Amino acid sequence: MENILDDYAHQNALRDVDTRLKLVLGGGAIIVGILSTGPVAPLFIAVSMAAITVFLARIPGRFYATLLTIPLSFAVLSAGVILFLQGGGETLFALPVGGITLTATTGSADQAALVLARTFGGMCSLFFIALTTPMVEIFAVMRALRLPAEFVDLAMLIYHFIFMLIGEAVATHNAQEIRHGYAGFRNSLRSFPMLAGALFVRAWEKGEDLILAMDARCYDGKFALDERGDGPSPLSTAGVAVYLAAAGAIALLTGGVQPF
Amino acid sequence: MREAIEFQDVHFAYPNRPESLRGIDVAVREGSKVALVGPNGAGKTTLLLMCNGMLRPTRGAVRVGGVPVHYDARSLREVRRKVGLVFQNSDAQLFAPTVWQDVAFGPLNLGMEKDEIKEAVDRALHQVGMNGYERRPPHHLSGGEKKRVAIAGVLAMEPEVLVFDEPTSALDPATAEEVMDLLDELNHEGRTVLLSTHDVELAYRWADEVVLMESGTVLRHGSPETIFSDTALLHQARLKPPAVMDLYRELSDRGLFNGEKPPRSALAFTDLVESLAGGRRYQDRCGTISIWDAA
Amino acid sequence: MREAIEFQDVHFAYPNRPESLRGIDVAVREGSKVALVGPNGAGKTTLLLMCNGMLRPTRGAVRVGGVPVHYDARSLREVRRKVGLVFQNSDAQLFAPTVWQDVAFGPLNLGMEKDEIKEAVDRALHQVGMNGYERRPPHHLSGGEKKRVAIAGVLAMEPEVLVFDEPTSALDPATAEEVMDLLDELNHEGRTVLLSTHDVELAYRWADEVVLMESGTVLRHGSPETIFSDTALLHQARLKPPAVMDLYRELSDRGLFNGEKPPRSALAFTDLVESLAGGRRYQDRCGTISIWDAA
Amino acid sequence: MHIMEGFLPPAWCLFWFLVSAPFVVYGMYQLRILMREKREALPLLAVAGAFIFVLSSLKLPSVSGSCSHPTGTGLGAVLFGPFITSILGLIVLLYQAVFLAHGGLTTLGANLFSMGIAGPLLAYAVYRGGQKVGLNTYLTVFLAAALADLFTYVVTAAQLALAFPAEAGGFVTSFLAFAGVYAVTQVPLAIIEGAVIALTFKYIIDV
Repeated sequence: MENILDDYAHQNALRDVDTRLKLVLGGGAIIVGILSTGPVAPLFIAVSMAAITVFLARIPGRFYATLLTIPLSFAVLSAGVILFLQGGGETLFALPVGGITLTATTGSADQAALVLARTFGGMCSLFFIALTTPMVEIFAVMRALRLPAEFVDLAMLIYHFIFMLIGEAVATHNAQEIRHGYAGFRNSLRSFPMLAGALFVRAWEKGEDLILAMDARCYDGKFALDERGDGPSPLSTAGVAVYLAAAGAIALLTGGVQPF
Repeated sequence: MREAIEFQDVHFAYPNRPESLRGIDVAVREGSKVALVGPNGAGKTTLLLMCNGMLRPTRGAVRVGGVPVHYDARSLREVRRKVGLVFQNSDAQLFAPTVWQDVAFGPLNLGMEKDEIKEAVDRALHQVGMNGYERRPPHHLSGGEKKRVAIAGVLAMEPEVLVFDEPTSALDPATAEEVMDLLDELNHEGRTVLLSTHDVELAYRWADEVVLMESGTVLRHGSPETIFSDTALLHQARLKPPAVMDLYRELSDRGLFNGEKPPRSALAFTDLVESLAGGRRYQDRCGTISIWDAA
Repeated sequence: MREAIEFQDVHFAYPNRPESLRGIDVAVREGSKVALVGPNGAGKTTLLLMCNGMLRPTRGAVRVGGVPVHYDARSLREVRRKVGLVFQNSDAQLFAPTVWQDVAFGPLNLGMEKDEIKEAVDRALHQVGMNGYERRPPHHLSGGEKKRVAIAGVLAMEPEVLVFDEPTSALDPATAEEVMDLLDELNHEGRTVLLSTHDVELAYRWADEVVLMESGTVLRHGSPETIFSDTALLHQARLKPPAVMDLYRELSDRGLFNGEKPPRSALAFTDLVESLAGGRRYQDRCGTISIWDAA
Repeated sequence: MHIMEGFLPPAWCLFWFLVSAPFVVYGMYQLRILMREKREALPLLAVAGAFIFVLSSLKLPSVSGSCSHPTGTGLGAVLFGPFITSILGLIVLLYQAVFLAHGGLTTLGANLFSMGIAGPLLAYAVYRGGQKVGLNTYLTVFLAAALADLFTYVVTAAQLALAFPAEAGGFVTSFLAFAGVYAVTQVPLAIIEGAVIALTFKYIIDV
């Protein structure tokens, strides 16, 4: 089972910083990154967001590095396609593959570099939100943003069940594994549907249990939200404003920079 | 004294199954500590689910505070507010993202005001000793902590009667003891406490009254001493007597005790054995003295 | 005698967590019955998951049958065939639509022939006394029956070592006793049995050797008598001594016993108390006799 | 196949949000009605959502990398209808982004369209169609799952191609290039997933 980033978010050093402020910082950085027309600003965002997450929020560096490999394969493959599809400028190199020749030009290289930079800037900003802001804090913000109550309630219940079902899935997966359920492809193909099916049946039972549990406490269509918090400190608000302004300025000033 | 909960000839069958309750007549006095004891499958959980109208008897009636339970939405709300039910599996009971939200669920749905809710939640968390955990998600808590939060969620609705299904199941001994101490405290504050268990040691130490169940019937309702000294009855319910009771009975059978009240704890038992041995020692000394006299 | 399982300075930490095992050195003799005893969170389950390579120590080594466990697919297959692991929660362990399919899961994955599989499943179901349940869906069975099927699923792979995580958790006393009897039988047939529990009564009655764990370390490894008579040590592990041991110690402290071996069962304890009372009576009689003599 | 955060140009992010919006809005409306009529639907919807999430975070046999699992939502479409399922898809995608770092926030609209709307709609259509012509149930489920998986991947490739059309040949060339690059992983994945879902379905029916 993969790491659930939310578990880290509950222990990070920025846990008690105001939720909205963290969302504005992460979300603002994402937007500045994709609006930037040059790769410098997204790269600046990637590096600074990674630094904030690792040094200020104290997320283990090695873990952060492994996280970055998740977008890597997608980004590199897709940027590779862009490199050979788009054009403009002079030809950088040509690669004969089979009957066709793949050509990379300065224009396409610039475009690929920009997309790569944006992806990393975006992912680092997303990691910042994911690793510093527990989902439970975001629910209150969702409600404050006037998202429909049914939607937020459903999201909260799904949150609860995800952790419950992950526990069940891991237990069943382990039980299968010790009986050689994942030794080889054929065994896996037999085991996985059993796992999924058993999990579905169990999930359904849990859902029915929950109906009982909610009724026992007089469920009347309402879910509580914990809306405490002192609001952001002026200093941190100013810090976020300065950071976003700086990132924006860099994006404007370096928008025309083309590395190739 | 008033009866907090009364079952009158209660029958129940899940659809397409044989009856799981076959005529239960039990009354739980207000302010008492009652343990439903029996093996798994005896119908304990089914009976508990009737205390607040979660299940409806197929025959017979349930009374809460002297009033028969009605099964319309409005009456059910009333009953569920009066009778708080804590399930065996805390994971099934804690469904909100944070401890605070979970405990606030009942009060909010009862239509309390924001300030009232805050107060009720704080008080409930304080009662179970879980202040400071408000913003934690339940899935990061230990088994004992989850149980406490589950209890707080019920306490926040200020019930008069508390019902627990196997409150110590899957807890280790120290944690189980803490939970039982908490139940004692809640009872001291005036609440009736009814629980189910198959742990005879726990029931023997803790309960004022024991209801022994087996295959959907009540075998006996009485004091822990009466019930747990009846080996044949316990055997019928596939249970063994508590350890001290077992030793007491063995020693009684061998004629070493007679007529003493069975001890309820290791300490009481020790006192009993000591008095037995001490008594002998005293006689012994008498004998010795008489020898000296005779010489 | 050979060691079935050996832990050598085993350390383990889940990612981003403090160490949950902090240097475990334990050897389990072939053919023995060993209980890992400790409170929840002591690291018992984590240690058990290392017995067949489900978890890999972050430091130190695990040996099975004298051979260090390697973590490539091939070696793991070998180890998992030798060491069968039964989890605490039977529900998560039984995933196939019928009992037969569940027990056949292991043999099928091992690539056995059809006839062999049938034989292995029949034998395993027979061993746990669940013949006749082949076509039932596991989630309709009782807790004790589920546990038996889970054990059969592991037995069908004919392991030399059986490892159980809290085998009696959530079972009622009579069912728990039956499961423990089954474990005894399996041990008599020559298999090493290692289990974890926080039930000191069970461990005291059942185990040849007890490993007392607390916060990821082994506090003591020895005979049940030695470990459960050390109240300070048990207190450190947040456990209480077994009832008979507790009574024995209380009485010893008051000077009523001296030097006798602590009793292991209620019966042995009764004998001890009777001999104590009887012994006094005997002396008493002596005194009386001397009086008569003197007269 | 999730499109990563930052990968799509801002105009296309906005475009896909707008395309998905009607489905979501109508889904919300249906959800509200459902909850007013049947309060106990909420817990069951919630377990279905969690199931989709957990299923997609378990790795399929022998294929590494993240997989799309639009068929989890396909199952939802059969149970709850395609519009409410789009709400489940939205929540699941949000959690995949912030819990697992799969996908992203600005690309949420695009990912929702391919995985939470297009895939399930096709799965739903194939399932209904298969039932109508009396096809074997497991074969129907296999086809629904595998085709929905393939369709999702085709839609994603189209989304990428629209955002980054080729200099020579425009959208078509670009589409073929993106589709080709990911075909290596996505086509076997679709077949395996179809088989897995069909077997899962058989399991559930058997129990």
